[in-house]
Parts: sequence; structure tokens; C-alpha cells
Amino acid sequence: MNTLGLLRRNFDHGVHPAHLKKQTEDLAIQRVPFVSHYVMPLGQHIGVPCRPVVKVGERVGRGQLIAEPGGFVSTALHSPVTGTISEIDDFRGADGQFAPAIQIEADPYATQQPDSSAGIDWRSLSLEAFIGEVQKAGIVGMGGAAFPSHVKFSVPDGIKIRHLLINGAECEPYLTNDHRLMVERPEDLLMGAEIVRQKLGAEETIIGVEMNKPEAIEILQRHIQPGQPVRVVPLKVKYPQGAEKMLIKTVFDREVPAGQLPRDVEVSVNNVGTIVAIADYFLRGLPSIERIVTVSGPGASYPANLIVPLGTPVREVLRFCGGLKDETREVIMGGPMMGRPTASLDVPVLKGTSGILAFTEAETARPKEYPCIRCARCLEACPYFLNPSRFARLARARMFDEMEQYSVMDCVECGCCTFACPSHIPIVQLIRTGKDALRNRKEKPE
Amino acid sequence: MDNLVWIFISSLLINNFVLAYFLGLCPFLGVSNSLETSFRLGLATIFVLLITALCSWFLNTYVLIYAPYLRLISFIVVIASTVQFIEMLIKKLSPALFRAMGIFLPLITTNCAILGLAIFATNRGYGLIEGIVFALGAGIGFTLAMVLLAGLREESELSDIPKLIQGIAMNLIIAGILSMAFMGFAGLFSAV
Amino acid sequence: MAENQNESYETFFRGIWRDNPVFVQVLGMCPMLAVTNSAINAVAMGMATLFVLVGSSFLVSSFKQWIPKQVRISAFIIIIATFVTVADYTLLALVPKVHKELGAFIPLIVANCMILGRQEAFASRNTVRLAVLDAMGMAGGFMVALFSLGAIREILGNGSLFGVDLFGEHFEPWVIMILPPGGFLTLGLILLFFNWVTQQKDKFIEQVAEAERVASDG
Amino acid sequence: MKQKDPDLLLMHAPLLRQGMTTPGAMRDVIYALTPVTLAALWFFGLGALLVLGASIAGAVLTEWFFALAQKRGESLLDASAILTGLLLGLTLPPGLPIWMAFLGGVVAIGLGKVIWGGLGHNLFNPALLGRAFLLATFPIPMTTWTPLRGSESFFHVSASNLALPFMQAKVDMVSSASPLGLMKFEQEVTPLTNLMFGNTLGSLGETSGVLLLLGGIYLWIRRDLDWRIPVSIMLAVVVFSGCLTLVDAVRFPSPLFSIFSGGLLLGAIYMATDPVTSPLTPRGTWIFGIGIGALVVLIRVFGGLPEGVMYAILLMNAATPLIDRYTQPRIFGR
Amino acid sequence: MSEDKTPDAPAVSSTRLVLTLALAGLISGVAIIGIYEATLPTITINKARELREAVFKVVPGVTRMQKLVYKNGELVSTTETEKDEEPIYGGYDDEGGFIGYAIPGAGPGFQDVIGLLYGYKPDQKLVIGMEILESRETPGLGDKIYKDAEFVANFKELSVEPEIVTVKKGQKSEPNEVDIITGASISSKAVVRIINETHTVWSTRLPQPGSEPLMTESEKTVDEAK
Repeated sequence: MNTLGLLRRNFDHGVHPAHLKKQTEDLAIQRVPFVSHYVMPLGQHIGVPCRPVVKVGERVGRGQLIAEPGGFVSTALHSPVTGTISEIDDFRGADGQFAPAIQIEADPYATQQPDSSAGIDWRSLSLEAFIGEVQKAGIVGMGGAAFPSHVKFSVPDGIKIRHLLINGAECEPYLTNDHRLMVERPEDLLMGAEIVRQKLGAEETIIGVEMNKPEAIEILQRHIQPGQPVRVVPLKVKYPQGAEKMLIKTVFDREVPAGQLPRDVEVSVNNVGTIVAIADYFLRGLPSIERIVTVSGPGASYPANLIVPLGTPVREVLRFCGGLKDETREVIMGGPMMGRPTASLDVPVLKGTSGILAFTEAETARPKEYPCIRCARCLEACPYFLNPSRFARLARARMFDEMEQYSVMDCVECGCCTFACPSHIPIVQLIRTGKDALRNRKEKPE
Repeated sequence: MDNLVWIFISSLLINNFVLAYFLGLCPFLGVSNSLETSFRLGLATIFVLLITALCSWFLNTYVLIYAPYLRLISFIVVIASTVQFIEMLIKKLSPALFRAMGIFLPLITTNCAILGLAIFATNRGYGLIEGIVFALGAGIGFTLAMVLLAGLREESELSDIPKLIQGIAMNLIIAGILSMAFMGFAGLFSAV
Repeated sequence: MAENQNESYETFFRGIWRDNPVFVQVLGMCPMLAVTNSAINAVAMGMATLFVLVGSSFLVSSFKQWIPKQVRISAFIIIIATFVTVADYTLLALVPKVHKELGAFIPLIVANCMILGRQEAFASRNTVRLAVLDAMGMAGGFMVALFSLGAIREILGNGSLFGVDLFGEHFEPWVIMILPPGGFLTLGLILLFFNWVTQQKDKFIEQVAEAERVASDG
Repeated sequence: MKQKDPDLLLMHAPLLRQGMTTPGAMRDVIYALTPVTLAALWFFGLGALLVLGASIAGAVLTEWFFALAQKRGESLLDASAILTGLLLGLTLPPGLPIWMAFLGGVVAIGLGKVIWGGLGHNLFNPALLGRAFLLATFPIPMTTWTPLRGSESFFHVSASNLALPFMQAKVDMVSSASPLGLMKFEQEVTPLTNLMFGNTLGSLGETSGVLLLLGGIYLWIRRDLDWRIPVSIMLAVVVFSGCLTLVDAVRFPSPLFSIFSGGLLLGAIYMATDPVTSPLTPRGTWIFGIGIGALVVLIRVFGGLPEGVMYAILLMNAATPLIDRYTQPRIFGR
Repeated sequence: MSEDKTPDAPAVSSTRLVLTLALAGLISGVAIIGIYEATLPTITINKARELREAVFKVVPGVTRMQKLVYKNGELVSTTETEKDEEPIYGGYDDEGGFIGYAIPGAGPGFQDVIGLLYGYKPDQKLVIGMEILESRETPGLGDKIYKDAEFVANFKELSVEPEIVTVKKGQKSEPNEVDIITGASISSKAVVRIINETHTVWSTRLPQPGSEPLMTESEKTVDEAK
């Protein structure tokens, strides 16, 4: 079975959207200049929001801690810029909801040198200390979900991580930020991976890269030292190859049982960006204050891969790339499959913002919706082998309990079903309605 | 032997009690909204039908040849007491099942399928074995029709069936379509 | 007395339309569908049902004081079965051809939920007069349903009504109508039509009420 | 310089869609049926056109009428009514009075689609429902197979086509049995080449096996068709009829004959695969197909009717909710 | 099932319950026996007439008949009906001369059981008439087995030697062949099969031609005029 799995090297189902990475895949990462103000929401990650440790009017340095973790599933926040705290208040986020955030006025005359530039002696750290450092550095999953990395590394007793799996799949169309990282900073990536591997005590590191990034595969392979326990595994190009359970299925031919985590099959999956951020912190003392963002899409005047300080308003990032074309109708934060649209260009770039995509009429025009003809394409697309067609019908009939019976909670909203639906039914939204209804019901028993 | 096969196939498919003889329509139209209940009711009906076949054979052989005019009354009394017995049995063995079927259990008594079986078996002069095969075919056929209809009804609950049609009218139309589909079985095993 | 008259009238006509046992209460389906492949069979079945229902309602309401509640269902069934047997033999003696056509469905009148239902719900709680009127109304309603179904099925399925050819010899009969599926489909469509009429009526009543309200408000 | 923001929409991801659309799929099926339709016209002449036209007209007018009545509108654009009418027409005998074909179209849409709530909600194949209704209603005209046009002019229309509404068809020629009827009642085997190229009696669309297969391949390439269904139906037919042939080769037809005769190919490729009425799950589609194959062989060989494809598909349509329910795919990680 | 209603029902002794039911049973029994006795003569006459008409139809020329059963290896006349017996009918002319048998048969048809009666002349080994008594065949198709005069005519003079076979319509050339009905082959073949099967059973039971049971006097008197 295992050999067969290796030969097959794939997960079942999934879809094949066009790659659309040509525009940006060869563009070197550029740094976005500092702008006048930054907004740092306190809840940029999954889990409890952080607690501010600064006051309005206080001067902060770039990389200085401005908010501490609000709990275990929470992480620290650092100032992306040298300047003054101008406001701590509710700001409107990309989803249109208000949420607390710290606004920082940049000091136009500051050097913007990071606060500390000394690395950390990671070799002497215990696992607990290492995990503490990762939390202190504010590092979260950079693939888009923004799950605090230190939580991922905290493995309960009795479970041993044997494989460190680095996710360089980047299966979302348009996005090339991970690709550029792998091409431009292979040493940092490998070093960061080595740090994590040693600290977790894993036996080997596997870097999974989709085959549409041959350059990245080649460069990584070239940089692996002889004897280093690192393998680069080329992956079939298929969406959602980058979903961690799919990646594990592809690489190890093992299914993570429903309701469990990768660690339950002795794997830790981390995004390329996360690993580089870890390298930045332990080698150079740089906490999570900036990230790589791909600006692309038909509505972007000059697509680019950019280093963007967190908190930079999307408007400023876009302005740096020549602004939006007139025909732009929608701006998506993240990839086109799972990203969220933003209502305003004043929202900031967050830790989980992998891309800023501008779309025009052609992409946003919704063809007329037809009734479901039960063609089963969504079933063939769903990587979790769910029955999206049924979910959509049940959600329309408001039969949420039946949805639960059909395991709607296993859905990760990857969007394959909606992508594949020839009747253009917004299946993912319908599923979300059902999930929300079920969650609300759970919160208010009876 | 051939005869038995034909009796079975005929009562199961060709002359399905529900779809061709219209027997047992009350539960067919009433209870078939849930697959689970339909199936259980079907099983209960098969059981009652088998008992009925036994009873009616007994009555036919030992009582009715002397008093043919008592046919209807004696069938009813015997069947009603059998059902009463089944009801008590189910209540005792599976309270959940009893709850699931609730008011429909007494309905089995007035289920025309039961009485119909007894009358058809008498009219056709079936013996004991033939009667049991007939009851088995009829019961399985009834369950089959019930389960098919229940499946279709559950599925059609997700459909946009116009308000006007929902309910009994729709069930009758589905039953008509099923009945039409079952016409394909006509002549099965009689032509060879 | 006038009120009483009104009540009797109401009791009788309720069964024909508003509480029609077939179209509204959806009872007595088995004979309904099985014997309505021709109008004559439908009418014969209707007559037999009328006889049984009226007879047993009369008996039940007459003797209601003497029937203990615990055994009422059994007593009702015995009464009904007696009348059915009587009807069965009478039909067999008088019109053997029709009896042959109706076959097993005459004895199955016993299993018609409508008859037992009327005993339980009405005859055992009302005076003899009302019980008989109700029985006649219900049986009348049942007959109306039987007849309309039988007529439609015979006209389309055989091109005739009561055996009288309607369309000449070149008419292509709709065989399905006298087969089982035709029974289901026709009754389904009649119910649909009934629903539609009721809906339109409700709408109309609503509109009238609305108009009155507006008028009185104004 | 302050740039003016565009009015941003909030369309939810995924923003990318694959190219296929539902009406497109319907149109593809119509394209795939074009050669078969043309062959029917070639073999049976203008009469075939009248029958097809009448059934399509019946279907489309009914759809249009109810769309107006329910104020739904636009439902004609998805071409599904045309497809239903065309499929129904292809299953009708060439000499059928056109009023019956029209009625079939009306019933197919009315009973097969509208009352269920329209496209996607019906649980039985509308075209086959229309045909089943016609077969039960007019058993004689529906089993009267007019011979091929032969040397007759294309414009010759059989008088039976033109029977007045509600009136009987005048049979103006000696009708003969279809290949299946010949097999069943006379043990007479029609040559396979005739079956494959349509040189036999039968319904309009079922005569030419090769063209039906070609259309199926087109649909398969266009990914409009769940290949499992036709494949499993044919496999089941081959296996079951093969076993019977081994028992008695004279009484039971050969597997190849079974596949190419009657409506099997038309049914397996275009009717059973109707996504609306076939199971969703891959395992379910196998059960569905095998069930149809088994029922076809059962009805054809042991039943009273020469042909059972239509009934087999309708019966399995009825079982589809059950199949779907018990073949839910194993969820990832469970 | 009336458990939940018991509380508000007045307490009644079980003796009274049983008595009530017994009384109801008694009354109903009396009523049923009454109607049975009242209608029995008519019903018997009706049935006898129906049977006689059928027998007279399938064995032309018959004016009198009697019921025959196969008992202890020979065919004897009887008037009693016993269970599990399969009677046939002997047809005679006014002088009591034997004409032919009327033999009932039944078997599965296209839809349901077909019951029929056929006339048989043992000396010529010919079927001389056939009447369908019971069938639910498809109207317009299968019901042609009794509605189609051409088909019924097949059985006016049909040899059972070696057995009856069916041929395509219009191809009848031998005395033992039957033209099947186009479109109703199953039903027409079923009729032939039923006759064949019944004949196989009875051919060994019937006595030698010429030694048929004689018409008994008792039957003669019951016989009414047509």
C-alpha cells in the first residue's frame, strides 16, 4: 500500500483551476516603502485576541512588543514600524466588522532599523522555551489560516512528531509568495526547517512543492547539504494540495482521522513562510512584523511580490504597484479559492494575508444560477469525500440536523465544490450557513 | 413448484398489493414519510400477513366449509386478535418501535391488505404452502413499495414541489408512477 | 326547530363537499381506486358503502348507551362486518355480473377506514337522526368521489359512460386510465384540482374579508 | 493624489469556476443526439420529423405554459425541455400518430418535471415517464413498428402519423415485429450489422447502435456523462445474458445482440445517465447501472414484454434515493 | 389501544363486556344466516345458470349437462361439491347422447390468472370451443383472447394431437395450430398453454371414447329450459 501510495503520490478528488501564476512567478520580491500609518488588529490569528501593552501616545520602535498573548491560543504582536501609538480603538476589518486594533503613526524620520538585531541561541533552548519564543515572536501560520505556530508545536505527551512537513504547495492560483521565498531564500528556509526539526525531534524534513514550481524545487534541492535529513517532494498540481490533510495524504498516503490533527499521525505541517519567519526570528531576532504578499489579478496594474510591513493599508500596497485598473470590481485578501473579499481598501495587511488580488467584471460576474441537476461534480471535487450537493439542498430546506448527520462539520470550505458546479450554485456559502446555524445552536443549548 | 414461484413473483411484483390491487393504501400513503418507519411497518405487516395466511387456511379448512357465511366475520375477528397480540408483543419487546409506529399499529387491523390477503387466498383456493408464499410475496411487495415511496418522499422533501401538490396528491402521483414502472414486470415468468 | 333543521342540513351536506371523505379526509382509498375503472362499478360500490354506512350508523347510534367503551371498536367492526356480509350476498344474488367485477372489494368495505371512523367519531356520540344523516352525507360524498373518478376513468379509458359509447368507434381509448396507474394518477390530479379550488376559494374569502375591513375602517 | 476607489463587490470565494455550465451540458447532449436524429430522419422519412417535432412541441409548450403560470420564466433557456422532448421523440415508433407524441411531451414535462418543482427536482426521467405513460395508454400504436422508408420518397408520411386527435390510427401497412419481438416470440435473430447501423425496425432513435455510441463517446470526452453508468449497464447485460446464452443459445439471445437491440444503447447512454435521476455517489452509480442491466435482462428474457429498458431505468430511478442514502462515500479520515 | 381513554370510561365488569360482544355476535350471526339462507337459492341458481351457459357455449349442441369427477380411477357423475375436487362437465343432447366434455383450466397469464373453460370431443381429439371465465389481461391487447372473435374461432375445431402450437398470425395451416394475436402473444400463448396443460392432466383420466358416463336421471330433472 505504501509503495503504491508513493507511486501515486496524490490525494483523491480535488479540482484543477488554471494556475495563473505566470504574471508574478518570476518577479523578485520587492520591499514596500514605509507609509504614514499602520493598523494592527489584535485578532490577526485564530484564537484569543492579544492584549495591548502600550498606551496611546507612547513611542514604539520597529519590532517592539505592542500586545501580549491573550491566552495560550494567542500570540504576541509587534510594531511593524518606528513611530507613535495614535489610537487603540475598533477599526473596520476586511469583513466589514469592527474589531479592536492599535494604530501607529510612523515616524517619517526614523531609520526603521528593527529594535533588536541579535539572534537567539536556539540550540540551547528546551522545547518549552522554544515554544515560548515562537509565541513571543508572534509567529502564526503564514499560509492563510494564521493559526499560532507555537500551538502547533506543543504536542501532548505520548505523541512524537516524526516528520516535519513543509508546505510549499501553494495550490491557490495567482499566489507566488511562497514560490518566491523558496527561490530567493532557500538557505533561510532550510535553516528554519532545521531549527524546528531539531527542536521537535523529528526524523526528517520533507518539503512538498507542486510541480508547477520547478525552479523552486531545483534551487531547494541544490541547497540541501549532503547528509541533511531533508527531502524535496514534487507534488502533482491540484487544488487543494496545500490543505495540510491533503498534503499528508499525498506525501505519506495516510489519512488524518476526522477530528484529529496532523500530529496524531506524527507529522507537523508548516508553511514555507512560517518557517522563514522562524528563521528570521532565531537567526536575526526579527519577530513577525512583515510578510510576503503577492499582488496580482487582472485588476492589478503592476503585479508584484512584495515584502509588506504588517498593518500597511491595502490601499498603500496597491498604490505602490501602480494602483488598481478602472475595471476592478473586487479585491480579495488571500487566494481566489479561499480568500475573503474586502469591502474597503483601508483594511491592513495581516499576518495571514498571502495575497491581494484584484478582479474585474469577468471574474466576478456570476452566471445565472441553475437548479442542481445532481451531476455529482461536487462529489468528485470534494477532497473530503463529502456530499456538497446534498448539503446545498439541505441548507436550502433549512434541514441543518440532517446536514450534521452528513458530517457537514468536516468541511473545510476549500471551495472545490463551488468551483466545479456547472449550475453555479454557491455551495460553500450554503454550507457556511448550515455550519453557522449548527454552531449557534451548540452555543445556546436548548 | 413453478406455481409457487409464480404466486410469489406475481404477488411481489406483477400484482403488487399496493400498486396493482390498491390494498394497504392507508399506511402506504400515511406512514411512508420516513424510511425507517416504513421499513419497520413493512416488516410488521409481513409478519401479520404470514399469521393471517395461517389463520385463513385454518378457518377455510376446518370452519368455513361448514359455514361459508361466517367468512368475513371470522377473518376479521381472527386477524384483529392476531394484531392485538402483535401489538402487545412489540410493546413489550421494542418500546422504541412501538413509539415509532404509534397509532399505526391498530391501523394494521383495518389494513385492507390483511383482509384482502385472506379473501384472495380463499377465492383462489390456495392451500397452506401456497397461502404462505402468497403472504410472503404480498408482504415483501408491500414493504418494497413502502420503502421505495418513502425514499422518494424523503428526497422530494428537498425539492421545490409546488405547495399545491404537496401531500397526498403528490404521494398518489408518485404511487401512480411507481405503479406504471411496475407494469414492466407484467408477464414475468409466465411466458417462458 | 329551525336550528335543528339547519343542523341536519349542515350534517348532511358537510360530507358531500367540505368534509368529503375522499377529497378532504383522504379515507377509503382502497375501494376508491380499485373499483373505479368504470362508472357502473363505482356506483355499485357507492351504493354498497351507503348501505353499510347508514345501516351501521343507525345501529351504533341506537345502541350507543349499551356498548361499553372498552369493546366499542370490536362491536363496531362486528356490526359493520354484518352489514357488509348482507350487502355481499345481496349483490351476489341480485346483480351477479357486477359482483364479479367488484370481486374481493365488497368484503373489503369492512376495512374502509371511513366507515369505522364515522362510527367512532360521530355515530357513537350523536342521535340516531343525526347519525343517519351524517352517514348519508358521508356516503354521498364518497359516492360523488367514486362516481367522478369512475366516470373520468371510463370516459377516457373506454370512451364510454355506463357502457354507452360516447365518441364513436374510432376513439382511441386511454388504456392506462382503467389500469392501476391511471387510478392513482387520476385521483392525484383530482385532489390537486380540489386543492386548487380550495385555495382559490380561500383567496377569494380573504379578499372579501380584506375589502370589508377596508370598507369598515374607511 | 487620492485615487478614487472602485465600488467593491463582495462576491464570495471561490471566484474561479470551471467552464462547464448546466445549459451547456444540455446542449452537448442535444449535439450528441444530432447524428442519431438525422439517421432517424433518413431511415423513416418526414414522418419521423413530425413525431419528433410533436413531442418537442408538447414538451416545450408545457414548460412554457407552466413557466408563465408560476412566473418563473427563462426556464426554456436551459434547453432541458427541448432535450426531454427530443429524447422522448427518439423512443417513439415512427408511425405513431403525432397527437400521441404531443401528448407524450405534455405528460413528460407535466408529470415528469413541473409537479416536482422543475429542473433538477424530478426523481424520474421525464422522457421515459412520458414514454411509459404512452405505452400504458396506447399499447397498440406504441408497439406498431412501421417499416423503414426503403425506396419510398422522403416526403411520404404514413397515414397513421396523421390520425386525428383522440382518434385511432389507421394502419396502412403491414407492420412487423422489432428485432426484440422477433427474438422473443419467434426466436429469430436479426443480423448484428443491421442492428449496428440502424437497418432495422424500432423506435426512431434506437436503431443505429454505432451512432448512439459515437454520441456517447462525444459526451464522455466533453465530460458530460458519467461513464460508469453506461459501462456498468452494458457489463451487467453482457454478463447476465452471456450466462443465459451459455445455458441455451437458441432461446436466449447473445450478449452482443442484447446490447445492440432495442433501446438499450439509447437508454444506457442518454436516459440512465440523466444526472438528476441517477445516484450521486460513484458506488451508487455502479449499483444503479448493474441494477438496470439485470432488470433489462430479466424483463426481456423472462418477462412478458420484449423490451424492458424503459421500465428498468424507471424502477432504478425509484430506487435512486435509497441507493444514494446507503452509498454515501466514506468521508476523508473516517 | 384505548389505554389512555380508560380512565374516563365508566368501570364496566368484564362479564358485561363479554356479554355485549356475545350479544352483538349473536345478532350478527342471526342476521348473516338469515341473509345467507334468503339469498342462497338465487345465488345457486345464478351460478348454475352461468356455468350451464358457459358449458353450452363451449360444447355446441348440448342441451343437458352433468358434473363429473375423477374418483378412484374412473369418471363418475356427482351432484355434491367436495373440497379439492376438480370437476369437469359432460354435455349431452336431449336424448342423453354424449356430445363432449367441458373442462375448466387456469394458469398465469400476462397480468394475472386466466381461468377458462374449453369444450373437448374425445372421439376426434378436438377442442370444440373455448370461453374465458376470468382474466385481468390488458384492455385493448390481452383482452383480445375473449374479445377477438378471430382468435376465439381458432378453438372451434382444434386438434390436440400431438399438442396445440402457436403460429404467427395468418400462418395457421395444420389442425393443431393457433394464430396468435399480434401484440398479445403472451396472453394468447397462455391460453394455449393452459389448454395443453389441462389436457395432459385429463387425457389419461377420460374413459375410452364411447364409454363416457351416462346422463343420470337426477340431473335431467334439475335441468331447466334455456
